[in-house]
Amino acid sequence: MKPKFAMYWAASCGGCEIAVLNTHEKILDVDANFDVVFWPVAMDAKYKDVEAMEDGSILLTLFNGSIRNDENEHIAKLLRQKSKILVAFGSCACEGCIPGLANLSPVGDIVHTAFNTLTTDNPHQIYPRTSFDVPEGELHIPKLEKVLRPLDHVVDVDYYMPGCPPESHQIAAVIDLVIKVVKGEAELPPKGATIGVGNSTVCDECPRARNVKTIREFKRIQDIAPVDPNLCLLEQGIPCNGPATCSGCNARCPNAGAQCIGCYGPAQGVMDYGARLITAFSSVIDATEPQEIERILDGIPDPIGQVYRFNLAGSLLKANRNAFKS
Amino acid sequence: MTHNTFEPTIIGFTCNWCSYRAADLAGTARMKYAPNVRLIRMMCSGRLDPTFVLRALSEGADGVMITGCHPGECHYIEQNYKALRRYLLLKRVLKGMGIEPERVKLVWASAAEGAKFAAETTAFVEEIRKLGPLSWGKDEGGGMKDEIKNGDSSLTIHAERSSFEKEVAA
Amino acid sequence: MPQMTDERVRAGLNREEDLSLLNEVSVKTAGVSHLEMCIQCGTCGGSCPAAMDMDHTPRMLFAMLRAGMREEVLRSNTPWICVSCYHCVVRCPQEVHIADVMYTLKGMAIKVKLYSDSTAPHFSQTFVDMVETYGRSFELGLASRHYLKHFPLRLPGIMPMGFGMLTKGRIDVAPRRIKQMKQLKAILSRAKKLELTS
Amino acid sequence: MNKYLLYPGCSMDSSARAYLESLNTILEPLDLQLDEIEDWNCCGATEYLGINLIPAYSLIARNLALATKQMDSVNGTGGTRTVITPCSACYLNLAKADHYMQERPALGAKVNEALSAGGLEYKPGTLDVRHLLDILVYDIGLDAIKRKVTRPLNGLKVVPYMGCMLPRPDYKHRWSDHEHPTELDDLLRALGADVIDYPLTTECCGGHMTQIGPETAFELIRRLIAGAHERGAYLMAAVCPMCQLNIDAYQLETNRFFHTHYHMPILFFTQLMGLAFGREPAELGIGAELVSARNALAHIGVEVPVTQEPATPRKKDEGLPMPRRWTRHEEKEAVK
Amino acid sequence: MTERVGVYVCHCGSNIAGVVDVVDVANWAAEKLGRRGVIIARDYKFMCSSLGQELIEKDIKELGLTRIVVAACSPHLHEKTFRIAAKNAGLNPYLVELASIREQVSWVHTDKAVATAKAKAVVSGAVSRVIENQALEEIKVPINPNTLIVGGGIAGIQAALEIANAGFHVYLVEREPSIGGHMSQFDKTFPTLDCSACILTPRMVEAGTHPNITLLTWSEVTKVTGYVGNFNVTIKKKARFVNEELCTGCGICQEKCPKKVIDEVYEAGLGYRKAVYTPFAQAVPNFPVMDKENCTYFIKGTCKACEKFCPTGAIDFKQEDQLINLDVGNVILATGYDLFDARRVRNDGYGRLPNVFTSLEFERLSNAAGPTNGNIVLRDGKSTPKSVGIIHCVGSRDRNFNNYCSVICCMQGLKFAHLVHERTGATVYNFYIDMRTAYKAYDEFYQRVLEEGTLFVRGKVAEVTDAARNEREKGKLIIQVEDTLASKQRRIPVDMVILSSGLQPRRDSKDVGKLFGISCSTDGWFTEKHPKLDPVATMTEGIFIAGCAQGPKDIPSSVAQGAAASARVLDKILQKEVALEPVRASVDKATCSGCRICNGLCPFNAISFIEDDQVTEINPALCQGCGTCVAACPAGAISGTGFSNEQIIAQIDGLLMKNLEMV
Repeated sequence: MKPKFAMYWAASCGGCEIAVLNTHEKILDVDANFDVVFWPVAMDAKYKDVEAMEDGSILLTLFNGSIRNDENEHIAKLLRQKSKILVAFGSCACEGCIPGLANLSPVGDIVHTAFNTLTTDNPHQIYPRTSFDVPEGELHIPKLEKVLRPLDHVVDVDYYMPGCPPESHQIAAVIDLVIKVVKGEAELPPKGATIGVGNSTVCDECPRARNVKTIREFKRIQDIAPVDPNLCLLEQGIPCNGPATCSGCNARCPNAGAQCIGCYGPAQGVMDYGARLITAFSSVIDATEPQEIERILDGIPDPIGQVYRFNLAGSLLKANRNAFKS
Repeated sequence: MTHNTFEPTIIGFTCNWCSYRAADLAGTARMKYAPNVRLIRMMCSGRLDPTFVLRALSEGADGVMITGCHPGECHYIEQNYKALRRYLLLKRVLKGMGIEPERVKLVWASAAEGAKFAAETTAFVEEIRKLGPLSWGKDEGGGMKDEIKNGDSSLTIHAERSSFEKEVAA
Repeated sequence: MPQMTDERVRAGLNREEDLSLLNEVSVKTAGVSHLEMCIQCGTCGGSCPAAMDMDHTPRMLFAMLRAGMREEVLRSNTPWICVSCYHCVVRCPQEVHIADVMYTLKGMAIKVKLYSDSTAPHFSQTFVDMVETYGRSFELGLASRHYLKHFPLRLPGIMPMGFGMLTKGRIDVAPRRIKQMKQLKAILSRAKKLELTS
Repeated sequence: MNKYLLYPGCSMDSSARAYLESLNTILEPLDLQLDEIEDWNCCGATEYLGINLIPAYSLIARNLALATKQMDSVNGTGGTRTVITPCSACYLNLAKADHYMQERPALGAKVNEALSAGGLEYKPGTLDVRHLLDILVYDIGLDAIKRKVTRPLNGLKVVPYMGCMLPRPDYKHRWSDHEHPTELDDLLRALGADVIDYPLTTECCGGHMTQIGPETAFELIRRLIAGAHERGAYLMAAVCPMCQLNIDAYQLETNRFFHTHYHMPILFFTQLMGLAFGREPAELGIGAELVSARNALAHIGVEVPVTQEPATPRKKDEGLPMPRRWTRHEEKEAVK
Repeated sequence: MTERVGVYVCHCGSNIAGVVDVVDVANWAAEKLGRRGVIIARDYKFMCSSLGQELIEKDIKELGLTRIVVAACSPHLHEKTFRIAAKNAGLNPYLVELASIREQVSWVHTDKAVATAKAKAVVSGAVSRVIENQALEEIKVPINPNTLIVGGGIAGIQAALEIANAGFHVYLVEREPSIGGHMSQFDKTFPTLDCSACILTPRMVEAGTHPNITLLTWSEVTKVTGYVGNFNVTIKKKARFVNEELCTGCGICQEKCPKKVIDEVYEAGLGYRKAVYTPFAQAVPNFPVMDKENCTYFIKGTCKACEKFCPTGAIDFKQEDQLINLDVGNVILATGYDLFDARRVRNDGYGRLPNVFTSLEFERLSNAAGPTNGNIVLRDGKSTPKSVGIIHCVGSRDRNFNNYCSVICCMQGLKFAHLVHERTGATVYNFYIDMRTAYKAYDEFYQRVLEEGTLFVRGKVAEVTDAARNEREKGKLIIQVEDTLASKQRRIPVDMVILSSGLQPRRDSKDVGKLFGISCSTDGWFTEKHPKLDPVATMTEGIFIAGCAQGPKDIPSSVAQGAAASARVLDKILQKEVALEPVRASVDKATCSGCRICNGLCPFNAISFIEDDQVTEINPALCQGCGTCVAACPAGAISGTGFSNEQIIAQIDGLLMKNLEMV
């Protein structure tokens, strides 16, 4: 009997699912080697089917998306119970990703923004409720939690596979590895490891030339013309997150002329991604007077978005304090 | 002193060459200061990784004091400037996190400035006391995996009243 | 710091054998007095332009303060002779705020009515009365009240001066008042209450 | 236009009217605008402080609180954030209240509590309290003043008399020195006057002692007048109404007390400025002084070129050199 | 492996136990920190005593402890002691942590409950940290036997001679044209009244001719790199415009030079020198220097009188500054003091009143080789004073100037009183705050001066003025003072006033400190390693201090300190190698991305970039262990021994008592 495979989509954009499909013919290997038992985006299955499974009966679960509501949490716990290997798949599951930036606001503000701003036509001021009586009975929608959490804040996670989304060639490599493990040809990495990544940071794979850096001014990339295509972007004053971001993507963005924005998260063993960028950017500032340093720092207009775009929910401080207090 | 008086817990990072010695000097001279700061010795303020500050704040510290040699007097020539730069960017990030940037303070104190160290410590404790606890709020919703520590009540520190306070009360 | 009860402070006559008198003066002085730092070097007594008329040099007065000689200190004419020239203040090697301490001692002496010559306290009080009534000083009123009471014999001597001042338009015959006397009175009355509680 | 807030002080309306009149004549040539603080009250002189602490400081602070209302909100630095006082005693009291309210926040809090009874508040450090002389020398500048001189005071032998409360305690380090400041010397020299080195320039005029301990005061006045007389001065220049009053109005009594016959007029420095700027004595309140300055001023206008003699005449090569004079830079460095 | 931690709480007599409940702390550690690995916690009266150390050694052996926490005083005091104890018991010394509960707890807090609670937190932090400690080995480096001494005053000369006599080479660098320092300006020395030149000159000559001493006068150190045993210094040898090889020191150039200038340095501004000059007759070396700023040739392009008359052709107008590079193992800084500038005390009238003199001016005035040939006269150059006032504590013990006591002024004032009395018969007054004559034979000298009839007035002088109030004061300097023993203000007219000016740090002492990597006190004196037990060493290994650079002192103390510093240097040289703390940063090449963020951060040039591998490398011998690069690495590829991320994070958690098992 083939080992069982599951994939789930919690709070996320769905790009991770596309990335899996984007492995092209490799997807056939999945089908060939696994019995897909639960994958809502690809096949029909009911939660109760999963609930009925034996504990630990699923060999591999790729869980993408973070935990935003009680349904996400329920399924995360359920899949943990039923799976041997649970992989936090993609940046959302690993560290909250873009949805995690919602942690800068109290949940009430988020709902208010969604249902009552200029871009929303809501003349009757209708807000969603968690339960609603209809003739057929009581309907439920999931309840939003105060803050968004990465998967490992809710359940024990075996492996982390970052990326927004994970690169297809990395997914393929991981699938290959698991197949080999199943066949007894390879061994699994130690529990808790980040998989599908390189062992350094983006600069390692970036072809741009690098020198000793002294920054007198930070600028947005669109404000620099022309951008030197062969020189380290940070040296040109563009706050590129590459130095602190885990390698594995083949420096896709710097190769394409854009700065790294950090979707692969911190390098292995790093406790807080944002702290690494704070120290990286401030280390190369060439000034000693507080006023001058402040002036240079003004070139990074949104420090939080800059250093925690993908990692806020997974950072040491996890969220804006007001979000917790709400 | 009433039991509900908030006593801040503060982590202080000190430089082996200046501020840690200033703290030693304050001790040798028996200067009294607020007991809320717990010190960590590093070789230089340049060693200060912002992670340490974030860790302290996330693990229950209400404030963080970073101390180093005066500008131009660093034992390692100029590393305190690096601490200064990190500190300034870190404060911007903290502000975005809804944390009062004043909870993190950079103080220059030379090895000779025991009195300054004591005074700055007491002053900082007062500032943090005014700001109140760095409360993340109880997370009833689903709870975070790491329970936010609320302090061992048996270890709650009752600060001595500062001389300034006495003066005001006088 | 030893606790001082209000009663003892107000009674003002207690002889203390410790530093409580020194501390009391310190606390009542506007800035940070540094009185406890005095090293008895005599810079103040040496600098004072009016030292010859003082019954104690400022230095000696500080020694007496430290000795807790409350009555002798408050009875001393030294604070009243002080002309507030601040020579001693800027020269003092220990940064004692000598002139401000003198103001404090005057205030303390007035409260317990300990002074050998009432001229100066009365002058101060008369001046303050004028200010509290009009919001401005009123030289003619002040001088006439003051001279009649304390220097009636000096009056003939200063008549030519007073006459000169009047004819040259340098003395107002009527007081000038500020507009918001009510406001000033409210402030001063609140301030006086605060003074008592401090 | 240099715009400042003005705290004139009580004397300016009475005994020192000449000071105010002469001040008004120099405003326009120096492009100065002074906005009087509305409804200011007496600063308490040296009297109130000796009676009650909190009321005395509240009395002073009311003026500061009123002044903040007239601050120019656009021009937040310098300019109208600055209160100037022509009287040294007022200057010290205002500066002192600002200083101590900061140094001792407990005092500041109580004073503000008192002020709140009148609906007022003063945040220490908001204003910059300065003396008129300070503004003229450091903001307007001696060069600008020199340019306005049409009748140089050549030949007028004058001693600059600063008094005590102006250069001391000098909370904000505004003056070149506590003991022998040179600002007034420099200014009078800019007017063309023959300025006499006067070591007593910051000695006390006796202050309120003329009222309460005249014998003490007479001695202090005598020292000043005798010192000026011995150095050959025709007159003294004052920067404070109290100094002027004591030396002028009590000179007669002092003479009687010591059986001396000094005749040493004392004018406000603004009166001398007005003269140098070409104004007539009558516009400047000259004549209001009790010790007449007529003879002293007779020297003005008489063309007597004066060559300045070296301060300490020494025969060459015979004596030992004096210590090198400090350069301004060295002096600043040393004090740092 | 689970670590086995031992916690030792010291009473330090009552120093700690008086404020902290040490028994409670030990019990608490044993109970609450058990799950973190604490298997034994003890309290003991004096942990640093041999019995205390044996206690630890015994536990290591018998209980198999793998980590030690000693809760006692500051690590700066006894870290070494307990590391050695651990080593003796076979445990790597770096597996020991000190928790400072004396300097940081018992001495600075008063409430026992509060202090005990804080002590527990500090112990908790240390326990968490020590578990993350790693066994480290000291780094051994060889010591270069050459020594650099900066400053050729009496302290520097003494140190140089001691080391040179022991057979090692010394480079003695002096900023002025000659060695000798302030002592060469003095006439007599207290309390014995030896002639200063008589005792100093032989030492100067010995230093000048010693085969093991290289004199570098008219020179300054401009750059210092390296570390103990291996310093590299750059010295700027300023152009003398005199060829030292050819010059015989005959002095004809000085004689012929037409330009006379006031000598601000050696003659304290009281006498003259030429534009080409040796500062004094016995100068060592005896070559003149040319003062470019005042030399007529350099100003106008003509003159060259010196060149014309020089019999050996030694004048060289084309000479340029020279940079000399030296390798040395140790450095002694003996840079001395500056005299307090008495012009700052305006009320004493110096600079305004001609007959007010400073102490250094008076030294020159009374010196037989000085501008007046030893005649004590007024500024007019001829009148002998009939009365002289000597003012003590000028600029010292005064918060407006220098807070500290300058040590030498009392004795100096007494010496002046004696000299004035002896040579002029004038009436002498001494104005003092306190008489401080505490040293061998010093108070006896005070007695002698009393006997001679010198008048003493206890009071700090308020003012020296020429504004006479009466006939008696006319034409005199009047010293206004409160005679505090008589409680009366006095005005004492005198002819001459001598200001016993204090000593202050060299104007550039902070820069020099920075150059050599040592710190200065707030006053500006170089900071010694320990004020009592290590007064000549500094916090920087291999840099020693001697003489007034460390603080005001008289000649005997300066000489003693010079000798002491040299003994410390010889000790280092004889050890041949030195062990460095193994606090170093290193790069994990596998995880280094070569981003080069860290490359510009190291002031010691320990960080280099390997182009071929595109990774960064750290040279452990150059690394000073500050940890800045560790904190900066965005990839987390740099780690630092002794202060690792793991150690510090663990300590933070421990201090905050995170994860503490509550019962």
